[in-house]
Amino acid sequence: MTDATDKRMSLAEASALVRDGDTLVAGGCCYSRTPWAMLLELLRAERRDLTLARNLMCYESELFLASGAATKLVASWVGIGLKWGIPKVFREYVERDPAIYEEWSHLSFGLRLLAGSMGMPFLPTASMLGSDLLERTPAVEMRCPFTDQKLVAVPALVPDVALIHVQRADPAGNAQIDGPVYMDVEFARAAETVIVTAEEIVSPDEIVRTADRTAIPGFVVDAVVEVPFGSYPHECHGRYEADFDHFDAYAELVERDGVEGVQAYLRENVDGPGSFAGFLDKVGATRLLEQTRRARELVAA
Amino acid sequence: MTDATDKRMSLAEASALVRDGDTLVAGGCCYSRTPWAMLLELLRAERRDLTLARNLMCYESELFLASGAATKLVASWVGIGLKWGIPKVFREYVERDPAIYEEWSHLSFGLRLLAGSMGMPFLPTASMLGSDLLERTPAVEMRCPFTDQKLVAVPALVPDVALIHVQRADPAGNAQIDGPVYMDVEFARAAETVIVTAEEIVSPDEIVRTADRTAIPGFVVDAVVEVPFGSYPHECHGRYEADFDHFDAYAELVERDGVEGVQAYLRENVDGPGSFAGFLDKVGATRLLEQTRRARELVAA
Amino acid sequence: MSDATPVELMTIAGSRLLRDGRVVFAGVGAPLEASVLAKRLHAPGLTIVLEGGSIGPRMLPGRLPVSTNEMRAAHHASMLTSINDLFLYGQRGHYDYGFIGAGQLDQYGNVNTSFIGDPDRPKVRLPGSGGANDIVSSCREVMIMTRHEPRRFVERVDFITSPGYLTGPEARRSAGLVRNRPVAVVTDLALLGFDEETGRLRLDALQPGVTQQQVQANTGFELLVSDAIDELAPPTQQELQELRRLRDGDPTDVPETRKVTSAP
Amino acid sequence: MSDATPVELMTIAGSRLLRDGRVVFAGVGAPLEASVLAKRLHAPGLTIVLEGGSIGPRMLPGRLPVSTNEMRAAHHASMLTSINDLFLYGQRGHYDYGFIGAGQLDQYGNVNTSFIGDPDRPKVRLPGSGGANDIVSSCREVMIMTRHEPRRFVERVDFITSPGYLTGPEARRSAGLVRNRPVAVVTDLALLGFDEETGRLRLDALQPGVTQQQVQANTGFELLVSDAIDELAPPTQQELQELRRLRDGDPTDVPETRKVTSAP
Repeated sequence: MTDATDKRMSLAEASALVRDGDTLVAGGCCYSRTPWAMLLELLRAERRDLTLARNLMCYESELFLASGAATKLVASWVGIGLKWGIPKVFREYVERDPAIYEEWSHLSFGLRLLAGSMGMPFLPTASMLGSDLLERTPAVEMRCPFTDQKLVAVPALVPDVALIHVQRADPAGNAQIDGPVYMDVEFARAAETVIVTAEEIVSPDEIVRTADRTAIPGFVVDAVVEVPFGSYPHECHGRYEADFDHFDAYAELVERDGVEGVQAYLRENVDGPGSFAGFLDKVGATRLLEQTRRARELVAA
Repeated sequence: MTDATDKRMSLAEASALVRDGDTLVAGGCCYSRTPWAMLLELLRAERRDLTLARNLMCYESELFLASGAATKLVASWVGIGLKWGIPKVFREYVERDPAIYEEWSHLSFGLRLLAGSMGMPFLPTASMLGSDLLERTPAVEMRCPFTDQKLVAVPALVPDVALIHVQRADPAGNAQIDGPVYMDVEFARAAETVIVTAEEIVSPDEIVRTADRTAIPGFVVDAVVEVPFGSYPHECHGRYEADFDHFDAYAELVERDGVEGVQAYLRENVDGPGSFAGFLDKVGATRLLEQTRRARELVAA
Repeated sequence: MSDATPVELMTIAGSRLLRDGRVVFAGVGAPLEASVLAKRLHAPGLTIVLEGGSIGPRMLPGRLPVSTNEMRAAHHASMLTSINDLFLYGQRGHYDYGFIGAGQLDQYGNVNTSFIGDPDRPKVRLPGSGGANDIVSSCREVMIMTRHEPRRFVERVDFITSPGYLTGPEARRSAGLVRNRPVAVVTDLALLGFDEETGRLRLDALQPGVTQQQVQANTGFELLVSDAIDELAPPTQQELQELRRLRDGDPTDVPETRKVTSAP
Repeated sequence: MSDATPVELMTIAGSRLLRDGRVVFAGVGAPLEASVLAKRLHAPGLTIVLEGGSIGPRMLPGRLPVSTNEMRAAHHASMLTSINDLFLYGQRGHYDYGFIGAGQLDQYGNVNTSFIGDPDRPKVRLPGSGGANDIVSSCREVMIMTRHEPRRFVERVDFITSPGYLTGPEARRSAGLVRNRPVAVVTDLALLGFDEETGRLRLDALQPGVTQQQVQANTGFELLVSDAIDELAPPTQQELQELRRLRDGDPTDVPETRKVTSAP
């Protein structure tokens, strides 16, 4: 391997690839395989004026709004999960200024990134036809040039940076994903810059042995960071289950204290520990091991 | 498993799902993972007026033309491989009547199937712009509704039947592919009827254990046939290498005898043996084992 | 089984609508529970698909997913794929049923999960479409499951997140929604269908012991009424036990449908 | 190395054009051999991609592929994907070089691999585009490699399978081909570039010992000529040995570039 293809760096170094004003897309889905460590690193680096795009968004939505990092969210749904409902502070922000949350249908959102990843400025779909969503997005109606049927054209989304968390990658960025791939492949292909965090960095030979499992080719990747438990307290398929107790505590805090609850959460989990490793220490080994045990119960056939 | 989800049958039973006049798409690519056993079975069943579509077509092109099974070919390239050049009888047929071979660029062909698999009547591309291919296909130029840039719209292709050969499938048709997937997933998703032949039929539990490797879901599949060496003399990734000696002999025969050479090949390899198993017996175990040994040399990391 | 809760009544009624050998795209919560129940009881060949990319999962009792994309939603699936592909199978027409919940819906089956009040100055911002809009725009037969309350059943939704018949079948057709249609709304009080001519909701059957008046009183618009209103059969003991086991039950308990898959 | 064959001369000259750390989409045959040679000699970080879905393969000496989609083309790849995805990475702009062969090409770099003669009554039907049209429509810098013969270098191709400059840069732009451009044609006699103003082929450098007159005599149209024509350096012993080992060599021999990947 040449130096040119070794893209390993630290979270802090990778965060320098994100500039104020960028449009970011974060992989995974809701509380699954979220690039949580990288998201927290951007909060720590105090990036500003970001647009955060994610198909189903969890409570990173309100961390980014309340910290002042993001000024706009693009998604098809924002909520922590069935049990906890819609994040309260997010709601407050959006009810004050509905324009900061641009809502798409789930597939329409995905097709915007698929268009970007195909190098096309748009893609057609049957979603959003007849709905009020259509009027509040840049999507437009169009006719098929062959059948004349009515369709919706969604414009490509080409994010400045994609943040992707995977189970394994080699130093050049060839990345493999276990379980559902969500929209990560489209995100990585569409974005101008791609930051991959991985549960483990493996040798190129390990990737070669299972090349038909590689989801993201190294040539689209700009940074590779090894971050075990990099999605925690969200889940990572096959590795650890989401920490619902952590969500419960967060939801309770925010229910009680609103924006100040979010600030308190950030102080305790981002600024206080000073690093993601520090955050994991705070969580403690016992808890991390328990979450990995629970994951094994679910993926064992 | 219920009877409803057990789709196992014989090659002959599966061939009854193909009707005269159908448009077929055959998976794999050129001489790789071709559904060869199923293609020969259709010749044996004397189907007629077929349109055979395949992105890169090997000498099944002239078997289908010379036997009278196909009256039209749709592809981006027809040839046996660099070493053997363009099939001679195919050339004779097409030079007599150029309309029987509809030529697309490789990606345009693939996007027609991707459109079909997405349930969309068309997809946009930058391929074929400025070329003479554009005028000889139903593709049309269009403008992006957002950027006004010039693009090509390719119409969806929804085949009547897709023939797909895979390494493994369960009785319900959940199918897994080792190595490159070529266009098989798009073919299977787009087609009205899907016939899967598999090197081996495995238990549903084996599929479940590696669910993120499943390429084709059972609900699109209509028939599952276990056919070891089902691509032979073409290759099957990780299982056996293509039999270039067989290709040499074929090419020599056709070079010498033209259409009659093709007829002789069919008599010897299709009608004579009477079944695909009979054909494999004719090839002989020694040869099959040698081809599997050669495949292991290539896939071992 | 008089001790069934309203949500249980609704879930069990929903499960009975799903036929064997079909494919159902289910939303998380009650639609998913109804689908799992159907698969365990009368439709072993039903394929469940979930938004996060999970095809054919079987739920571990006591470990139902809280979101459609998490590990518990992927448990024992035959295929785990991308979200776009999961939806595009639907847009291609491969899904027989689309089964969703609804925050607010109107007499034409239009669903709102975006805004209560004026979208530009909303009283309440709801979570958004998620996959609901895509499901109702593509799955062949669309079914909606929701508690039957006046605040949910409104004359006209504040915002159409997921279109039903819009203002009628012609409006739906001319909007381009020509591939599929809404067919049923299942609630804790009733089973509703859609009138073919007007596209309006029609009372087809009552949950056990519920009266037509009760249903109308809990509906914020005038319901059409079928010529012959059925009464739904009460939940059987088996249905109720199985549903409860699913939610709270012993996760190490291997379901029947899983056992028989071990040999081809 | 005076014993280099014309094809070897051409292949080695082609390999030198490829820079380290880039991505090349190579056609099977000489372009692939040039790419593999570059990777083994001066560009270890070059990523080769092949039409059949193979990303980053390393060829086993003596087992070069005869088609871009077979196992030998997938050997030691880092990623094996679908054909559409392989091409769409190109359409997205991820490939630095597109490197193809040509049956017939003209003064604007337009390539014909479809018909000799009138397409409606062809004298010869050629195999077709394959991926060539897509490669020249998407890869940032397009390079063509072919033997230098008058029957190949024609004033105007009978059929444009894969567009070069069409009739000039403005024609190319207005056809919508705005993302990329043809940059070089490598032959056994010369290295040719394209004149920026007219889009016509221009003689930039000669293979060792070849004269400008020889090149023109083997070209079926008038070539533009660079102000300062270079002479290409002759193949080094290392280049020639490596190329021959690739074609005929010991397949059990592990190349340098492979050894060093064993530890991260």
